[in-house]
Amino acid sequence: MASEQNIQTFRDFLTQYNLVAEQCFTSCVNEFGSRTVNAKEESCANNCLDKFLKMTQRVSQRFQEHQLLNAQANGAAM
Amino acid sequence: MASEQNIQTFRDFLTQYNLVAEQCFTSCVNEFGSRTVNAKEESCANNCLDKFLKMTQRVSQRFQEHQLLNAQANGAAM
Amino acid sequence: MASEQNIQTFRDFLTQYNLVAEQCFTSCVNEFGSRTVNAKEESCANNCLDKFLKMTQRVSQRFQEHQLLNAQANGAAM
Amino acid sequence: MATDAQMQQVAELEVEMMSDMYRRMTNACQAKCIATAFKESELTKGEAVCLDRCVAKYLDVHEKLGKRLTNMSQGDEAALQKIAQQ
Amino acid sequence: MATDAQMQQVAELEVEMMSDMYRRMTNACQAKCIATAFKESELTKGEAVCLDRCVAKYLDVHEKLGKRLTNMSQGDEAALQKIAQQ
Amino acid sequence: MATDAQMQQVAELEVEMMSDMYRRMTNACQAKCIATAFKESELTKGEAVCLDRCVAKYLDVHEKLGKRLTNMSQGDEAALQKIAQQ
Repeated sequence: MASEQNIQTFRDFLTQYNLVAEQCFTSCVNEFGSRTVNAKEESCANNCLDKFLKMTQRVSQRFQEHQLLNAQANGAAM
Repeated sequence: MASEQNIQTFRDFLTQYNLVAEQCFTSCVNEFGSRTVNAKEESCANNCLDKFLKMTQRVSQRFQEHQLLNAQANGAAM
Repeated sequence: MASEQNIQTFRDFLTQYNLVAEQCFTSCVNEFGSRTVNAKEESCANNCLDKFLKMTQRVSQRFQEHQLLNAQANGAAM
Repeated sequence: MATDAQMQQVAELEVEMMSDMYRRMTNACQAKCIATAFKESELTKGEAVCLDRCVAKYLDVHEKLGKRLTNMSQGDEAALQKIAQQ
Repeated sequence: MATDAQMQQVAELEVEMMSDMYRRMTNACQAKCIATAFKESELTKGEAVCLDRCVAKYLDVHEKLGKRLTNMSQGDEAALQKIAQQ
Repeated sequence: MATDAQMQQVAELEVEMMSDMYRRMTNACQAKCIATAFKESELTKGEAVCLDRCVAKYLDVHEKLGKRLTNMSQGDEAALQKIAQQ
């Protein structure tokens, strides 16, 4: 079933995609002498995407650990 | 009828208005020795608005061309 | 009653909180040699919060005065 | 003629847009006027005066561009009237 | 199978995301191509050409990263298909 | 007393605000820790350690300012309690 939950997950995924594409374009493409992306720009954009995913994963892990410690400190199974 | 569509079009128009006013203020007003906008600032803001409209129009044309080419490449009348 | 109005007021309050925390972190924390906030950073963040509240209050007063003058100029008790 | 429900939608939109403008103005004037070193918790005299003038100038620019935009974009104005009249 | 209501939700999401992408692209190309001195009201030749190329390159990067992301994130793609098939 | 519907609204608001905070934290720590040259696809050791500390410090500042804000803004806290009690 295309539940509200699934739609929201899909929306979050697409929003992240739009965000990372914008960031990687802004960081990697600075030359407008032609209309084609050159090899250096493409390599930069690929690295940017990979690094973004590793960054978000690491931030997520640290955040979850923090939440877990907080929940334990409160004596709750939150 | 004030349809959902009309309301959304009006909302988009007003949001663009707020955005361009913010951008043109930020680019053009840098002097706070008085509380009145001077001639140079006003001219800058007017140019900023005009250029913004020409920019969004040009970006929109290029985007539509791209969408059209994509649709043709897919053999669809999308 | 937890009316829509109350929920919206609470949402606005929490959004402002998230915003000011982000801004004060960004302005005040620039050293990542350890994982604890030092005294200088904490003092900066506290000042940042206090100043933010005074700024928003002042901007709000000036805005309300402007609205009032506009309403009077229009001969309406808006 | 506009029904009550339609009038209310337009009124809600106006509040929403006023609030969006206010948020942008606050951000812009903070960026223009407030030093980011945060050595003290009070607004300095200079910052306070700058904020006052910044609000006045922001609202002036916003209004001037609004008039210009309304004059230019007859199409959008027509859309506006179309909504308002029904 | 997906009901009509579900198909419409996915279609609306696509429009919403296209519009989000378009907004980001416009911002990015404005920042890359438009000088902020605003000495004239016309786009200069240089600005106009820069915008054309910027749109082409933005859409190309967006698409390339989309393909890469789809290949990588099997989980998310599965979620996507799960929605699309029902 | 708060009805179930009201309790759920408050719970949804908390999730929404947690998610807003998380998004801001990720942006802030990316800006503080990640070099934008993108010469390699791996996080460097320095970037990884910086992210860990950045998350810890962000959450600490967020919490400290939250306490300070709650103490100050009795009005808003009252509003909060008003919601929670009904």
